[in-house]
Amino acid sequence: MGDYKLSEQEFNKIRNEVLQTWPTGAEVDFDEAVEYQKAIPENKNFAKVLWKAHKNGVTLLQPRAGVALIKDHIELLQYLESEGEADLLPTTIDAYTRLNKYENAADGVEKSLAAKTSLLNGFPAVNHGVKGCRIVTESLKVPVQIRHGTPDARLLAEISLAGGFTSFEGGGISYNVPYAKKVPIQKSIDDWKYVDRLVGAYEERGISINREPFGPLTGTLVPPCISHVVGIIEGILALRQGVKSLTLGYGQGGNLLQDVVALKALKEVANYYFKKEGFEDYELTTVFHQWMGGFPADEAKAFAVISWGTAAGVMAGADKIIVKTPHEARGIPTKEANAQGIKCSKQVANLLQGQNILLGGRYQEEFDLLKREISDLMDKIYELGDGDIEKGTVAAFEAGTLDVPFAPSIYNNGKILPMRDNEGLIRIYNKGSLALSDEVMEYHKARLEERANYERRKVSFQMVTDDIYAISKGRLIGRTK
Amino acid sequence: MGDYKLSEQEFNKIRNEVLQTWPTGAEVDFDEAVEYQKAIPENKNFAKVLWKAHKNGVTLLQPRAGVALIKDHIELLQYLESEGEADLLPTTIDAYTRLNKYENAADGVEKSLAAKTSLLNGFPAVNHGVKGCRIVTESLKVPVQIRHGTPDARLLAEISLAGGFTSFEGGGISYNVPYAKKVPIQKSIDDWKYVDRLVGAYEERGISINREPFGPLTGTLVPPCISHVVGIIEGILALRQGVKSLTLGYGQGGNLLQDVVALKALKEVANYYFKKEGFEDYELTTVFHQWMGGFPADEAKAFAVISWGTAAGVMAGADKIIVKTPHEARGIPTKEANAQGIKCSKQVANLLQGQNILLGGRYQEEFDLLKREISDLMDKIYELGDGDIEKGTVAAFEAGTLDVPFAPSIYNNGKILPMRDNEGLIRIYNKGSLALSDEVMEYHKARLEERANYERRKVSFQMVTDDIYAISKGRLIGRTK
Amino acid sequence: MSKPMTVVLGVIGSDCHSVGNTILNVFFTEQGFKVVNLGVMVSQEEYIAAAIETGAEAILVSSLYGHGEIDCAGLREKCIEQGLDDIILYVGGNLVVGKTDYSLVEEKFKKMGYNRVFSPEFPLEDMAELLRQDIRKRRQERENKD
Amino acid sequence: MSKPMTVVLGVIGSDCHSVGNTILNVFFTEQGFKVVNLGVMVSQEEYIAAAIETGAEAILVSSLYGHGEIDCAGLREKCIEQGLDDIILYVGGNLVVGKTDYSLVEEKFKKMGYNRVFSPEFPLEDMAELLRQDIRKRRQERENKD
Ligand code: B12
Ligand code: B12
Repeated sequence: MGDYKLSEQEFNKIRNEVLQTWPTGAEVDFDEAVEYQKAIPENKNFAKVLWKAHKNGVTLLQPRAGVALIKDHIELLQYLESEGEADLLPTTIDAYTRLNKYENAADGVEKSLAAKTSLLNGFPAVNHGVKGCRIVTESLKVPVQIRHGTPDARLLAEISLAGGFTSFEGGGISYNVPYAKKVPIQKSIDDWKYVDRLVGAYEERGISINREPFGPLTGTLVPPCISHVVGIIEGILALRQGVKSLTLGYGQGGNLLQDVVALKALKEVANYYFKKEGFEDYELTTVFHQWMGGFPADEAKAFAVISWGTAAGVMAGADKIIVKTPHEARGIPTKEANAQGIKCSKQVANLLQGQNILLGGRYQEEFDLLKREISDLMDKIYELGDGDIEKGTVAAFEAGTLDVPFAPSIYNNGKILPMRDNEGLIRIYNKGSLALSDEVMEYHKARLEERANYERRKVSFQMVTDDIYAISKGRLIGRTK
Repeated sequence: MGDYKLSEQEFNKIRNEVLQTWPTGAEVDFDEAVEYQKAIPENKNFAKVLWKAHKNGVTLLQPRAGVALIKDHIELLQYLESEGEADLLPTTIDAYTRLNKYENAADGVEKSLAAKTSLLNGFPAVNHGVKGCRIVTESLKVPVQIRHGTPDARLLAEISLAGGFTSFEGGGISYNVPYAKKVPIQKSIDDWKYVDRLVGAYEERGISINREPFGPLTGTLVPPCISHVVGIIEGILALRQGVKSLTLGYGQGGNLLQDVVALKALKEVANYYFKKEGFEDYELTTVFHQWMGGFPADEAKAFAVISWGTAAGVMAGADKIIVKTPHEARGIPTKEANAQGIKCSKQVANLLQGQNILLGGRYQEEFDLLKREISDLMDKIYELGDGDIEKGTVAAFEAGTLDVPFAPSIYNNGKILPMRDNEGLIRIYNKGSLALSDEVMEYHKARLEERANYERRKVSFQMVTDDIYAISKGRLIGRTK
Repeated sequence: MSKPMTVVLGVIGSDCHSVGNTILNVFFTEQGFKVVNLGVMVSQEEYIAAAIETGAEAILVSSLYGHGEIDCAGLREKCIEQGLDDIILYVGGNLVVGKTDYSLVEEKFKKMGYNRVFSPEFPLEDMAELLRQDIRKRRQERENKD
Repeated sequence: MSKPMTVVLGVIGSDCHSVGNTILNVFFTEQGFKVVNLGVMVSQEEYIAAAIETGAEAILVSSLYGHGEIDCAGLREKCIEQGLDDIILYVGGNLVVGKTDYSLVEEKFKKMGYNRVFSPEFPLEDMAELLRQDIRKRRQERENKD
C-alpha cells in the first residue's frame, strides 16, 4: 500500500486556515481536545458501543434529530434517550452549516430565539462552538454522532470532535453528489481527506472515533451496486488516513431479498477490497437506513414503512438501523413523533432479534449478480486511475462510469435510470455510461421486460416516475392502476 | 364417507325450537332468505371474493368491529370501508349474545341509547333481528362476516344469514373451549352441526356461504399443532354438513419460520385429511391472525406488532389477515384507531405483495416436525373414536390427548404448558396427556434446554409467565433481565 | 406468624379471559396469600358465597372484556346485604369499553364502592403490597371496634 | 395555436432536494409548457434573471428542506423592483420546519406575495390547469391594460 496519508505539515497548514473561517474555530485546541476525549467513558464512545453490539449480534437503533438552540436540542435528545429508548443519538446539522453559510445559520439562531421555535432544520454546531457541543454531549448517557451532508466539513469536524462527539458521518462523494450542485469531486475528496486525517490523528492518540460514509446517497431507487462502490471507495480513502472504526451504510430498497443480499454482500465485498488495498487493522460495521425516499403522509402508513424497514434491517444483520418518524413526509418531527419512530422500531427489532431468519429462493443468484456488478464498476475505476482508487473515482464520475441517480451535482453524469422489476428489486433501465458489462445489463433488461409484460405497458420513463411515488402512495412497485 | 349429515327432519325439529328462543327468531323465513341471498351481487359475497383473491395470490385485510346500535355500527363499518380501505368487513358480536343472554344484550342496547355511546363490546345481531342485519349489510359495498365466540350460535346463524351476511366464523371446539366455562364439547359440536347444516342448506340452493373455524383459540402461546388439529376437525365436521367454502385460521406465534411453516403446512395437511375423509368438492382458503395475545399499550409499539403480523401473514401466503388496532391493549378501538390498524397493515401488505419471499434454513425440518405432531394427535383421535373423528374428538378432550393451553373450559384438560425456545418458536414444555410421541417431545425439550442454558436459568413456570408478558413488554421471548 | 390472608379471585360476568386469571392465581399464591380462585365467568353471588364460606378478607375482581361497568355495579351493595360490610374490594383489567383515561375509570369504580382500581399495567408486586397494607388496616380497625 | 407558456422552475435557497424537481421538469414539459429549469439551490436573483431573460409568465418555486420561510421571503418585492410586477409566483413543497396545518402555511406564503401555495400531495394535473388559467387571466389583464 502506497502512503497516501496527508502529511502533518500539510494538515497543519490547512488547519490554520480552516479554524479561521469562523470565530468559534479559535476554541479548538487539539491537545486539550484529546485529553477531553480520553475522559469520555467507554459506554459513551460510539465506536466502542457499536463494535460491542456487532460482536453480540445486536442491532442498535438511532434516530435523526437536531434543532437550532442548545437548550431545545438537549431536551430533544434527552427525550429520545429516555422516552424514545434510542441506543445511539445523533446531532443533525442544519442545511446552512452544511454549506458553510455560518452567517445564515447565525441568523437562523436569532430568528429561532425570537420565534421561540426552531427555524433551522438542524443544529448549527459550528455556531455553537466547542463549548456548546460539550454542553450537549455531556448531557447525554449514550454516544452521539454528527449527521449532516456537508461537502466541506473540516471546521465542523474540528469543532464537534473537540466538542465530545465520537462519530462523524459523511464522505467525499456521499456528502457531495447528493447534497451539492457545484462542488468538484476532487475538491470534496480533498476536504474529506482532512476530516479522515483528523480522525486518524485522534486514533493515533488512542481515541476511537467512528466514521460512517453516507450509504443511501439520493435515497431514491439507488441500485445497491452504486452505493456499495461509493461506500467501498470512501472506506478505502478513510482507512488511508488512519481511520479504524468504519461503518458502511445502505439505504433500504424495499424488496427483502435485495436488501438482505445487499447488506451481506456489502460486508464481504468491502473486506475484500480493503484487504486488497493492504488494510487489516480496522473494525467494519454496517448501518441500514429505513426507506430514504418519499414517505406516505398518513401516519399509520408511515409506521408500516418504519416497521418493514426495521424488519429488513434486522433480517439483513445490520449492526445499526437509522430510524424514520411518522412525520417524515411532512416536516422535521416533533420530539414525540421522533420517539414514536424509535419505539416502533425497537418493538420490531426486539421481536426479530435472535430469530436467525435465512432466505432461500434466488438468494445466491442475486448475491453473485451484485458482486459481479460491483467488480465491473470497481475494475473500471482502477483502470481509469491506473491502479489508484482516488484518481480513478474522479475520472469515473467524469466519464459517467460511476453515476448516482437523481443527484443534483453537475459533476455527476446523471444519465442512469433505475426502475423496479416485477418483484420490486431495483434494476437499471438506462445505464448511461455506467461500467456494467453487457451480461449484467441483459439480466436487468430481462427482469424489467418481465414487469412490462405483466403490466402490459412498455418499459418507459413513466415507470420510473411511478416507482418514485409508489411507496408514498402505499405500494412498493409503481404499477398502472 | 359415512353419512353424518343432520337429517332434514331433525334439523327442522331443532329449528322450530331455536327460532322461538327470542322474538326476532320469528323474522326468519328460510325460503325468503334464500331469495334474498340470491340477489346479493358476487362482489358482496364473502366466499366468492375470498376465493378470487386466493386464485390471484392477493392477501385481503379484515378488521374486527362491532358496536351496540345499528346506526353507529353502520357508520363504523362504512368508515372502515372507505377511510380504512378494508377489503372485507366484520360484524363482531357482543359477549352477552355470545352466551345467548339476549335480555342482557337488550339491556345493553337500552343503556347505550341512554349513554349515547356503546356500552356493549359488540353488535347484538339477534336483538336487532333479520331486519336490523339487512339494514347493515345493505349499507356496505364489501362482503361482511359474523365474528363472535358463541358456543351455541344457532339462532345467531339463522338471523344473520337471513340478514345478508355471507360468512360465519366459529366452530364446535374453537368457539367453546376458549370462550366458555361449562359447555360440554359434545353439546357445542352438536350445536355447530346445526349451523354447518344451515350453511349446507344454503349451499344446496346455490348460495355460497363462507365458514371459518376460529384458529387462534386462546391466542396465547398456542402450539400450531394444537390449533391445526382443531381446525382440521372443525373443517371435516363442516364439510360433512355440506359446507363448501372453508377458511382455516392460524394465530401468529411471532417467529417467522414457525409462522410460515405453520400456514403452509395447514393447507397441505388439511387437504390430506379432507381427502382422506372423502371430500373433494370444497374451496379451502387460509386466514392469518395478527398477534392474538397481550399487546403493548404504547401505540407506536402496537403499530410495530401490527406491521410484523402483516409481514408474516403475507410471507406465509395467507389469503386473508385479521387486523388489530393501536388500541388493542386498552379497549374496543375507536373507528379512527381501527382504520389506522387497517391502513398500516395495507401499507405493509402492499410493500410485500408479489415479493415471493422464500425461507431457507431449517424450513423443511420444522415443516416435517409439525406434520409429525399433527399426525400424532390425529392418529390418537381416530383411535379413540374407532375411526370416527367426532367421537374421537370428544374422547380426546376427555382424555387430554388434545388440550388447549390457558383455556377456561372445564372440559379441557388444561395441563399442557407451552413456552418459547431460544429463537422464539413456541414449543411444549409440559405435554400433560397430549398424544405427542416421545421423539417429538425430546426435540421440544432439547430446544427449550438450549434457551434455558442461554438464559442461565432452569426451564420453569416463570418462563411461561415471562413469555405471556413478553410481546406486551416489547420483546418476543420473555428473557430474564 | 400471623393468620394467612385469604382472598377470593375471579373474572366477573360473562367474561372468558382466563390468561390473566391464571397468572394472578399463581402470583398471589407465590406471594403468600391463600387464594380462592373462581376462574372466569363468575357471578356476584358466587364471589360473595365464596368469601363467606372461606372468611376471605378481600375480593379481587377482574374484568377484561368491556362490560365491567354493567357487571361490577351493585357488588358492594350485595356484600353489605350479606354482612360483608367492610370487605376489601379490588377491581382491575380493561374495565370499560374503549380506551379511556384511567382517572375517569378510577372515579367510576370508586363510586361503585371498590376500594382500589387497577389498570392492566399496574405492577403486581406493588399491588400485593397495597393489599397486605389494606388487610392489615382492616384487621386493626376490627380489633379497635372490639 | 397560442403562444407557448414559459415558466421558470427551481428549488430555492440551499436546498438540494432534486427528485421532485426532476419530476416537475418532465411533467410541465409533457403538459406543453416551456420549462426553464434552474435545478436545485437557486437564489432569488437567479429566478428573476431567468424570468427576465426568457420572458417567463410564472416562477415556480420549490422548497423542501424546511428553510422555506427564510428563503422565500422578499422574492415578490425583488420581482417588483425588477419590473416583474404581475408575474405569477407559485410555491410548493415542505415549506416550513415541522408538520404544520396547511392553512397556516398557505396564509404565511400568501402574505409574502405568492399567488398560490401547494402541499406536496396536491395533484399535479389540477395544478397545471390552475396555472394555465392564471396565465390566461394575466394575459387578458395585460391586454385590457393596453
Ligand atoms: C429523499 C430525501 C432526501 C435526500 C435528497 C436527495 C436529493 N438530492 O434529492 C437526502 C437524503 C440527500 C436529503 C437530505 C436532506 N433532507 Co430530505 N428528504 C427526502 C425525502 C425522504 C423525500 C423527498 C423526495 O424526493 N420526495 C419525492 C418527490 C417526488 O416529492 P417532493 O420532493 O415532495 O416533490 C413533489 C411535491 O412536493 C411537489 N412540489 C415540490 N415543489 C413544488 C413546487 C410547486 C410550485 C408545486 C406546485 C409543487 C411542488 O411536486 C413534487 C413532485 O411531485 C423527504 C421526506 C418525504 N417527502 O418523504 C425528506 C425531507 C424533504 N428532507 C428534509 C430535510 C430536513 C433534509 C436535510 C436538511 C437533512 C435533515 N436535517 O434531515 C437534508 C437537506 C440538505 C439540503 N441542503 O437540502 C425534511 C424537510 C423538513 C421540513 N420541511 O420541515 C424532509 C421533509 C424529511 C423530514 N420530515 O424531516 N433528503
Ligand atoms: C387473548 C385475548 C382474548 C382471547 C382470550 C382467551 C382466553 N380464554 O383467555 C380471546 C381471543 C378468546 C378473546 C375473546 C374476546 N375478547 Co379479548 N383479548 C385478548 C387480549 C389480546 C389479551 C388478554 C390477555 O390474555 N392478556 C394477558 C394477561 C396476562 O393480561 P390481562 O388479561 O390484562 O390481565 C392482567 C392485568 O389486567 C391485571 N389484572 C386483571 N384483572 C385484575 C384484577 C385486579 C384486582 C388487579 C389488581 C389486576 C388485574 O393483572 C393481570 C395479570 O398481569 C386482550 C387485549 C390485550 N390486553 O392486549 C383482548 C381484550 C381484553 N378482549 C376484548 C374483547 C372485546 C373480547 C371479546 C368480547 C371479542 C371482541 N369483541 O373482540 C371476546 C370476549 C368474549 C367473552 N365472553 O369474554 C377487549 C376488551 C375491550 C374493552 N375492555 O373495551 C380487549 C381489550 C381487546 C380490544 N382492545 O378490543 N380475547
